[in-house]
Amino acid sequence: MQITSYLALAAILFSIGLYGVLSKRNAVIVLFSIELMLNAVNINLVAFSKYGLNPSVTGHIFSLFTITVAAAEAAVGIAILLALYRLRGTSNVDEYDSLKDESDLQK
Amino acid sequence: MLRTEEMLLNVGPQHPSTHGVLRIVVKIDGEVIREATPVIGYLHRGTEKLAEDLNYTQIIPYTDRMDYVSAMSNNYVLVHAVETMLKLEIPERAEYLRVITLELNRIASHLVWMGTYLLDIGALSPFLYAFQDREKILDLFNELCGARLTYNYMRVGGVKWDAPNGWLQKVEQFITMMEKRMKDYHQLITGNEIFIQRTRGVGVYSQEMAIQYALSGANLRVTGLQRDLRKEHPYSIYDRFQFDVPVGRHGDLYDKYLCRMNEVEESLKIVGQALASFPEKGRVLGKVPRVLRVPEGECYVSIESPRGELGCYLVSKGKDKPWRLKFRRPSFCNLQILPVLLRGENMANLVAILGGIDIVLGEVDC
Amino acid sequence: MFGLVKGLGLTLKNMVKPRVTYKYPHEPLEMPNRFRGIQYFIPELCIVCNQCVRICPTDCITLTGKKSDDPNVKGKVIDTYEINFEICILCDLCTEVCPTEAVVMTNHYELATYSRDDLYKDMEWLSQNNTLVRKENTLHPLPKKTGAKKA
Amino acid sequence: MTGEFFAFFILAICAIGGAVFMIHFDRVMHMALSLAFTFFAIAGLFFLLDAEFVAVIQILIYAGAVSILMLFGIMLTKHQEKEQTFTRTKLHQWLSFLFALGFLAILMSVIYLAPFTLPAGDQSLYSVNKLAEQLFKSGYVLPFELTSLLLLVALIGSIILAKKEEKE
Amino acid sequence: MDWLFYIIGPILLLGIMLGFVTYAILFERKVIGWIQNRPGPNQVGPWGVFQTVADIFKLLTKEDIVPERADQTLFKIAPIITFVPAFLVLAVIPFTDRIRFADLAVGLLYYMAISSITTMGILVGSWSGNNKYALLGGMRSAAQMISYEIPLVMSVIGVVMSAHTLNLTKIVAAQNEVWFIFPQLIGFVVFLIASIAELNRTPFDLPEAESELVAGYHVEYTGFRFAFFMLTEYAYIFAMASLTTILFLGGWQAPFGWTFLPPLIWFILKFAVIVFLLFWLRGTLPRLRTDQLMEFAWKVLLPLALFNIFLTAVLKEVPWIQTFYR
Repeated sequence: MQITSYLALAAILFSIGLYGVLSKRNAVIVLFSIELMLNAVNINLVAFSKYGLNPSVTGHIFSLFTITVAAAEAAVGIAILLALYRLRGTSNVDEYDSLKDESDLQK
Repeated sequence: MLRTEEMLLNVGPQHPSTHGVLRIVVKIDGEVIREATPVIGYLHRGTEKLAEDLNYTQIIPYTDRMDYVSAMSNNYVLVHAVETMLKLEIPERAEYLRVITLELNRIASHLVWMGTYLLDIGALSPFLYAFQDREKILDLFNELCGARLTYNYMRVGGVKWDAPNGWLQKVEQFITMMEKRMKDYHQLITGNEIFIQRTRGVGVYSQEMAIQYALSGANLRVTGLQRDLRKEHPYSIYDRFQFDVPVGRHGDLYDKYLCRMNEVEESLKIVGQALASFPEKGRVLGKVPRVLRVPEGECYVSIESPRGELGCYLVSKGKDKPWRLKFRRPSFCNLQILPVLLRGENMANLVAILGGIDIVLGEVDC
Repeated sequence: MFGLVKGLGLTLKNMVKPRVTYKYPHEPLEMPNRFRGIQYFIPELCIVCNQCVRICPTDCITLTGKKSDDPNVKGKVIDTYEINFEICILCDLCTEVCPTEAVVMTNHYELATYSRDDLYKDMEWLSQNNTLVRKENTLHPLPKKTGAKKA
Repeated sequence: MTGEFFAFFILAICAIGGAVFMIHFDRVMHMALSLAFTFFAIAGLFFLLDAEFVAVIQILIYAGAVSILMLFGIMLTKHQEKEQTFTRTKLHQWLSFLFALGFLAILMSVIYLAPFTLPAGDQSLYSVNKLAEQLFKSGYVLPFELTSLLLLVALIGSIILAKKEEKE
Repeated sequence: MDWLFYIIGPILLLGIMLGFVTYAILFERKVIGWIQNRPGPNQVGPWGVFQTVADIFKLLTKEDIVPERADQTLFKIAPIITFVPAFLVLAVIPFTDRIRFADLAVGLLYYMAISSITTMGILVGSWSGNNKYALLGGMRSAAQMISYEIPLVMSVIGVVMSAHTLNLTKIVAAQNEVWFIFPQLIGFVVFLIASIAELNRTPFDLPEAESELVAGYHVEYTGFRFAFFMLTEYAYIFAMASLTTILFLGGWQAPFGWTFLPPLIWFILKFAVIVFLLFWLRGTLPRLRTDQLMEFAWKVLLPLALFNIFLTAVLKEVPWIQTFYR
């Protein structure tokens, strides 16, 4: 087994995530894609921890931190999404282009 | 709470907790009810209209089917109306039998309420326990009048049957047994923290509101108003018995439960007193004409049924059939407050509040 | 917490109590004497007074009479007598008004059938339904009979 | 062809398949599920890499919690629309596809050009006890505690964000 | 012969689990019947022993209905997503020191992780059926299971601290002298309550609250798909009762050195007590409300579990007492 295969897999997943972020309008799917990219990074971390220059458990620790941060990010992301959805009635990122509440603008 | 799409939910007519064929159209936002509209009429049989074509004896079996959980009170309110119009004198023994059966039926009805209510709340066993005790009452009735649910027992001028041999002793045994069973219920339910949690402070309404919505029975008394027609306008021979009218303090569902359980205890007291002073001999059916022709006129009588003020409005044109017969059904009147109570409540409280009102669909739709 | 524990104690106590279930289909239920079951009709006693038909709240009884074959007997004798148990509510009023107690209640309650036609019971069937007949009948509502109490 | 390679192959296909379907499906619910499937496959890869603890955490957090959070998010917002409404224009799609492809090409070339021929670490290196030792005894305690702070802030923040305004 | 064990073993375990589910359902109905002074099911076979078999047979022969407006694919795979984790968790449970399948170093966490997948199956199943009652039930279920997972995991941390391991076999070995139910009493209570909530059983059976939501998340399911949901529920009872036995009741270890019974029998006895407790509770208690349920998890159970962790950490340093916490 080579580290190359893991890195390649991570690269493929990362690129799929990247494509998703760039091409989708729906905020939920953008969030999905970001999670996918984070996971790809995790694969790298764990793979390096086993096949890296200094095999040690440090990579695991880093990936644990990443997972924690990603979980926090997902929670906040969904919360922001819900708040925006409530405000705008849509979950399309394209339409989140105004910094002001549109209901205020109409007044 | 998160704001979500409002959802229209049809609770019923086939739903485990609507106690029959009631349908409630609720608009819910998440689990919070925004609007609730009861839709009734799925069990409408036109009893009042049918009655216009039947003579007074024939109406009695129809009244059995209105509030089928406490058919005795329905029987009684009809014959009471006719007797009031005819100014009949009812034999002593018949009055005692009426009181005993009415009160036993009240106990049975409250037991059904208690069991099904706990089932709504989610407890399985009290239902079975309550039905075991109710079964004993039904057996007593079966022995007395030959049916367990549709008694057809009261007659204009008295009752149909005298008590069979040994029946009164059985009632006495039942009372002593029931007093013990009440302790079990208090042990199982009254102190149960989850039950208290579910019912304390839920479905509260003020006394003014209860009066505005013409609530009656335990639904009214729970707000602290001591109004019981057995005390206010004593009909039959209720003025001879000593009993209290239990009232609630908070007007919530837990008080309703306590109120009804106390009523069961008071009913047991009444039956005990009635048994103690039961006349030795006497007829059970007074002198009534062969064909009942009620004199022209109208009257309204009301009694305290287990569910509240059960009224009967009778208009006669001197024939042997009523010209117009109208029942004031407590379930129907009490149900009117439901939309107000449900607004803003949790979905789980829907069944708790609906159950607390204690409706019988046969009576709501009549 | 204590309330919950007390409740648990009660249910545990109930686990060893005797069972109350009726073994109904295996053992028939004993009904009391006054039980209002399917009617038993005695054609010999019927005087074709039509009172049961008139009192029936659901109009489920139909009867016809005919002239008696015996010329000595006055009045009619019963020809056909049918009760439709699809709509009969077993209210007991027919037996209550019958002046000769030609129709009385029995303790039979099994009315389940596979066909609605079977619920239409004719005179023959009703007159053969003669087991477990109610011993005492109701106090008669007629004023002249009210004194004769049977309880 | 060793068992390990075989397992890697299957899991990699699952992971990539899940990711591709995630992009491809036209209902958000299906997307979320296929993403959860990817997470699951990645957890399997972690097992393969002797990272038991990370794998279990991956399942617990990603497949268990984050996916369900996503499903909640989907249920609470409206998603009747299909593919047409939530992808951008054709040109935009093609451009992003080309960009992602180019990025992948660069990454791949770097990966395959790099001289990675290092031996695998010994399995005994990766026990849970070792992980805990490393985490708590060699300087990661402060970051660890800070993560809990971060989680707390995220918890409170998301509650406040998602909470309904009282005025309505 | 080792590989034979790993092939036949799981099949055997599946058989045992199915047998357990069959008779657990019968036993539950019997217990509730006894509580309610009824004999319980007694018609099919002597003492009603074939009642559940007949029920399962009925479910399997029933028409398989998929609602027309349902999301067909998800509707069909949701029972599988729900059931598979329920069986997967059994892999790490040691029934005795010899009868076990995977001796995972992170066995406890594995259980928690895998069992959280079921929530997803329930959520998907409830959503795909396109039924409002089911959706409400699914939402409740997901919210409840996620909320109660936290006190559940927190409550066992005390055990992990005492046993110094996440491996279930070693946790049992650590209870050689004293079962963890005694030093970890708070943890045990929290764990028991949270596990009942995880199992969606009375008094926490809101997701399938019959009187409110008709049947909860599986309203639309019929036939064998419905059977899968039922199977999942009881498979989790099997798993959770086993886990409780292992974590707090000393697993297969005999109390007071009463080794006259084999370890497996001791395990089954302890396990049966937990299962009976679940059924007994169901026969007695009413149901909580959603908001109370959440409040209970976050305001009562979680602080208690945290307090338990703190207490364990402190007591581990107190002389003499620390022998119980080791």
